[in-house]
Amino acid sequence: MFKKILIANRGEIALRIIRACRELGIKTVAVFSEVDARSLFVRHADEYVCIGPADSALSYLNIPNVLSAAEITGADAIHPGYGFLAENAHFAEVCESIGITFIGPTSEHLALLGDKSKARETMLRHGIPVMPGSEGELRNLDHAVQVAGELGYPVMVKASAGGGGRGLRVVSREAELGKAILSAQVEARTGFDHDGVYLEKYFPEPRHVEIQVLADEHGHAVHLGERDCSIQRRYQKLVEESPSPVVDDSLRREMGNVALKVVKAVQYRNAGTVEFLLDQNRKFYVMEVNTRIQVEHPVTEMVTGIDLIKEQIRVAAGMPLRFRQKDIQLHGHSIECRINAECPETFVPSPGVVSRFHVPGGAGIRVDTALEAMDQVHPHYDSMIAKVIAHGQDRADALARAQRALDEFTVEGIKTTIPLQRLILRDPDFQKGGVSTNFLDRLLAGRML
Amino acid sequence: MFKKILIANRGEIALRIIRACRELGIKTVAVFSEVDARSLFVRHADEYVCIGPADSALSYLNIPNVLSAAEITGADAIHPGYGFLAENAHFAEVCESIGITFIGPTSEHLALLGDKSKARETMLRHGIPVMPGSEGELRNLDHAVQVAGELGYPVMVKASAGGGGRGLRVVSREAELGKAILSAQVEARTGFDHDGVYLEKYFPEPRHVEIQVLADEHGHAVHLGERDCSIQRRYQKLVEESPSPVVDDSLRREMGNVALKVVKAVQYRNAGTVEFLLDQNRKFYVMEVNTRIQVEHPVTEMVTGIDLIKEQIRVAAGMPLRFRQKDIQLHGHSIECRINAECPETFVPSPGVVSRFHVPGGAGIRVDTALEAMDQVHPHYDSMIAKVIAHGQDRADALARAQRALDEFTVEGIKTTIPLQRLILRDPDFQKGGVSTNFLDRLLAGRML
Amino acid sequence: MNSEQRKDIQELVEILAKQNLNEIEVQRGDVRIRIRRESAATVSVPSPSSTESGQGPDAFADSGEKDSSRFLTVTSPVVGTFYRSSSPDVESYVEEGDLVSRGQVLCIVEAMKLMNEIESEVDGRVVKVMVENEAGVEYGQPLFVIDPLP
Amino acid sequence: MNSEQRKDIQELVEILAKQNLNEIEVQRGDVRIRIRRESAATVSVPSPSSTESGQGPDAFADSGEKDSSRFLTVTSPVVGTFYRSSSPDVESYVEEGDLVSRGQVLCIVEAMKLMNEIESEVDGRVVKVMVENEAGVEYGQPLFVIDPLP
Repeated sequence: MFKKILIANRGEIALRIIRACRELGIKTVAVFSEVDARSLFVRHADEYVCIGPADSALSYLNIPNVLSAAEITGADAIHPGYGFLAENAHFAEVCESIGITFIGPTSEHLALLGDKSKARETMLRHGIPVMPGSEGELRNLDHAVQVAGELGYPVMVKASAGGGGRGLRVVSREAELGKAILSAQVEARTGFDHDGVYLEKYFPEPRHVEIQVLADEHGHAVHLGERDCSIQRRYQKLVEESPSPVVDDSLRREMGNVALKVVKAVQYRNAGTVEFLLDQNRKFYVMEVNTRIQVEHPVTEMVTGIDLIKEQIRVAAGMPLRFRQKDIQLHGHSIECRINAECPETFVPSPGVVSRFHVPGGAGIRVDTALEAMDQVHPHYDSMIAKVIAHGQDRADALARAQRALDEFTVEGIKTTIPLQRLILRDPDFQKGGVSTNFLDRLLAGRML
Repeated sequence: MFKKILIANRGEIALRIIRACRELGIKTVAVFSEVDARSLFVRHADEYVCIGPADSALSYLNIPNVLSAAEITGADAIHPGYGFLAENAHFAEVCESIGITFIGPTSEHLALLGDKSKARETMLRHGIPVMPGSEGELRNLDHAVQVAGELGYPVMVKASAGGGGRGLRVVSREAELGKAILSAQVEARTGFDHDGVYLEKYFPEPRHVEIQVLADEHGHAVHLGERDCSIQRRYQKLVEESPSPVVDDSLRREMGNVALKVVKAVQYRNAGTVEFLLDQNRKFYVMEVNTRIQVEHPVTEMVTGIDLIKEQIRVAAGMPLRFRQKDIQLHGHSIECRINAECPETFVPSPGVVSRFHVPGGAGIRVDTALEAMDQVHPHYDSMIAKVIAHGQDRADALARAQRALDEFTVEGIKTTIPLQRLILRDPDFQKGGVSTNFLDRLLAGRML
Repeated sequence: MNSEQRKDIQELVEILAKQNLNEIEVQRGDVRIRIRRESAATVSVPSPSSTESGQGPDAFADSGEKDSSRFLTVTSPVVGTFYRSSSPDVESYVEEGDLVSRGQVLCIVEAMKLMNEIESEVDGRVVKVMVENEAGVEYGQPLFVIDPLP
Repeated sequence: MNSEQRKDIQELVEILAKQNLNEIEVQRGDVRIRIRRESAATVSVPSPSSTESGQGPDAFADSGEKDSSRFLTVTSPVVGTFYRSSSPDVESYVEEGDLVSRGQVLCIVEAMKLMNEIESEVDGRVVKVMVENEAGVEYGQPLFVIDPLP
C-alpha cells in the first residue's frame, strides 16, 4: 500500500480524499494555490506545498510544480480528484515515467477514451450500443440525407467544434435538412472557426443515466448500479440519485452488463463511469466514458456501502477487488444536491466571504464540503461549495430528508443555489420521478423563486 | 397520523425528533427554559413555548406547564425523548387522560417496568433469564448462606437503597459472607438510611449488551439486533456499537428471542430496550427494560437503515409495523462516541461559551448535536453536547472513520471528552473488541492523556 | 482572551441587542471592552429564524420596555390561556387606564383547567394590556404594564 | 503578533460576524485589539487556526517581513529542491554578507531534473539565507533577504 499520497486538487474533493487516506492510515500531501492557504483541506493534510498563485493554470494545472511537490515530499502516488489534471493523459504518462502512481486508469485509457471519435470506433467494434449518428463529419447533402434516412427523423445537426447548444439544429423532415446544415455551419464557422457538422438521432425526452464501474489489474470488474443525473442546466448536473426512479432490476442488469463490456473492451482499470442516454422506450446508448471519480460518486457509496475513493486507492496499489458482482447490493435510496455559490436566479457566480455557515446533520444526512464559517469563496475556481447527500429507506424518505437538510442549511454572505434545490425537490413532476433532461429548463422558464 | 407533536425535551434529542417530524410532514412545538431560548432546537421548531426558568424542576420537569403548552398550541401528541419525563408513569397517565398521545409505551408499562422488583417477578414468571440473585432482601444469615450456595461463589452483597458502588461487597467464600453483610449494612444505613441488602451473582468481566425492540398495537414486534455498551464510567455509557464484537448470529437470535419474549410477556408497545449482562461463557441475563428511546439509538439506525424515531411516531399513531423480523438485516458496523462538556481527566463539567465549533462530516459520519458556534453550554443540564456516529463496512472501517471524525472535531471555549474518546478508540484491547465494563476504569487508572 | 472576558463580551452583546443600543464600552482597571454596531435592525440575537408562526421567544422581550425604568411589567408565572374576565359574560377585571391596588386580580391564566388569578403587586395604573383575551401565554410573557403610584 | 493574539482576533471576528456587530475593541494592559467593519459583507482575517503540524502555510508568510520596507525578499518561482551551489563539491553561489549584483545567480531550485537558476533582481547585500541547502521549497517561499544598495 502507498505510504504517502499527494492530492492534486482543492476544495471538497481534496478533503474527501484526505479523509479516505486518514482512514486507511496513509499520509497526505495537499498542494494549494496562494489563495487557498487557509482552507480546511490544507489544514487537514499531513503536509502541504504551495504550488502557485490563484490562477489555476499556474497552480492546480501546473504539472511541473505538482510533480516537484510530490518529489520533495516523497509522495509515492497522486490522486487527481475530478477536473484539473484528472483526465490529462500527458500528466498520467509523466507520473508513470517517474515512478509515481497516478490513481486512476492508465495514460492510454485516458488518451483513448478522451478522444470521442476513437472511443466511439472502439465501442462500435465491440458491439456496444453508442449514440446513433453519422460516422464522422458529413461529406455532403446526399450523405446527410442517406444517414438521416437510416437514423429516422427527427435528427440533430451538430457542429463538431460546437458546445453549449451552439451550432445545433433539430430537423424533423428531409426537406429541412439542407437549410439546417447550412445555418449550423454558418454558426459554427463564426463561433468556432470550423464548420464540420455531423448527424445524431434526436431524442425528445432523454434521461441521463450512468453506471459506476470498478476494475482491478487482475481482470476483476464490477458495476455498482446506476446514477440518474437527469436534472441538469446546460449540461451541468445539479441533482443526482441512485437508484434511478425509472430503472428496474432487469434494466439495471442490462445496462450494467454493457458497462462491463466497455471495461473489458479497453481492459479498463480503477473507477470509471459509463454515461448512457436512456430514451422513453427503455433503450439506452453509451454517450461517453468518464475516466475519473465523479462529483456525484457519494450517492453510489450511500446505497452500496462501498467507499469508492478507498477502492480507487486499493486498486491503484495493485490490490485485487475484495468483492464480486453478487456481493453488490443496493440498499435504500440516495439523493445528492450540489450547492453552488451562484445566484439561484441568474446563475451568476457569487464569490465572497461566508459570514455564516451552518451545515445540516442528523440521521441520513452526509455533507461533503471544505468550507467553514469566515472562509472566502474565490472567483477563480468552480462555484460548487458543498454537496448535501441524503439517504433513506426509499425515494420518498430520501427526498424528505434532503428537503429537511436543505431547510437547515444556513449560508450567509454569498448567494447559493439552495433555493433552487428546494424548488426542484418540491416539484411534483420531480417527486413522481419521471423527468427528462429537459425538466430543469422548463422549471426555470416557469418558476418564481 | 399526528398533526402537531410537542417535544418535551431539549438539546440534541429535541432536534433529532424535530427533524424526524419535518421529514414526516408533522408540525412541531418546542418547549424551552429561559436559558435555552436561542438554541437550535427551538429555532428549528414550528412553534415554541417558554415553560420556565433554567432549573429543570421548574421547566422541563414541570408537568402542568408542559401540558398547558400542548393545550395552547393544539398539539395532539408529546414525544418525551430520553431523561426528564420520558419514564414518568404519572406524566404518561395524565397525557392519556386528556387525550394527548404520549409517544412511548402506556403508563402501565412505565409503572411496571420502572419498578425493578415487580419487573423481575413478571419476567421470572414468564421464564425469562434475569440476573441470578435472592428473591427480595435477605432475611437472615442462614437465608444468605442458602442463597449464596445456590448461586455459587463469588456473590455480591448489594444494598437495596445503594448506588454508584456504595453498599456493595464481593464475597468469594461462605466464611466471609456474614462479615460482608454486616459491613454493607453499616455503609447502607449511614449512606441511605435503609440497611436492607440482597444477593446477586458476581460476574468478574461482564459485558453490557442490549437489544432494541419495536412493537405496535396490533401484536407485531421485531428486534433490531444488539448494541454493545460495555465502555462505561460509573454506569455512564461513553461508546456504543452495533453489532457487538462478541455476538454472532446464533447468540443474536437467542438474545433477540428473549427480548421478544419480554415484549410478549408485558404486551409492550413502541420502542424499548432490553438490557442484558453477557458473561464470558456467552450466558446472558436481563438486567432491566428501558421504556424509552435511548441516547445510543443511532448505531442501530445506521446498521438497520430504520429510523427509530419515525417508527416510534408511526406506532404511537396506531399504525402497524411495516416490516417483520425477516426484513431486519444488519449492514456493516456502527460506533457512537458521546461528546460531553467535561474535563477529560477529572470529568468535572465544563459549561461556558463555545467560541469555535466545527463538526466533522464526509463519508460514513453522522453528527447529532443541537449546538453551534457561540452557543452557551449551561450548567443546569446533562453535559452531553454531541454524538459522533460512524458507519463502515466492518468494525475496523467504522473505527477508522470514528477516529478520523474525532480528529476533525474542533470545540473551543469549553473542555470536552474528545481526547478521552480518542484514547479509547486507539486502545489495542478495545480495537480487538474483547473488553468488559471494567475496561474504562482500568484505562483511566493507567492513562496519560 | 480568557473565559471571563469572553463571557463579558457575550453579556455585552446581549445587552446591546436587548436594549437596542449602538455602542457599549466598559473599563475596569486595565481591561477595556468596547462593542459597536451600526443599526438596530440587523441585530441577530437569534431571532427565531424559520418560524413564520409569528410570536417568537423574543417578540415580547422588547415590547414592554419603551422607557422601562419607571414601569412595572406583570409576567405570566405559568403557561396557559389568558382571560381578562372570570367568565365570558362579565366585565374584564381591568382596562387600560384603570387604577389598581396591590393584591387586586388583573386576569386569569388557565392551565390544565386550573384558574390562576394573577394579582397586581403594587398600587398603580394599568398602562397597557399586552395580550389578547383567550390567547395562549408562555412562562415569563408580559401581560400588563403598570405605572406604580409614587 | 503571537498565536494567542491571533486566536483572540479570530474569536472576536467570529463574535463580530455572528452578532452582526460593526466594531469590537478589547484592551488588556498594553495590548489593544480593535476590529471594525463597514458592513456584514466585508469581514475577512480568517487566520489559519488548528494546524498543529508545525510549519504551516503562513509560517514563512510572516518571516521575511521583520521591518520589511527596506529589504527585498527573493522568493521561489517554482516548487523544487534548493541548492546553494551548482554541485556538492563547489562553493555556494553566495554567503550572508556578500555583495551581489543584479542578474547574479543566487541559487538553483531543481524541479523535475530542471535546474532553475534564481538571479538577484537588484544590486545589494545578502542579509539572510532563509533555506537550508537541499531542502524542498514551495512556490513563493522566501529564499534570501537582500538589502538593496541605495
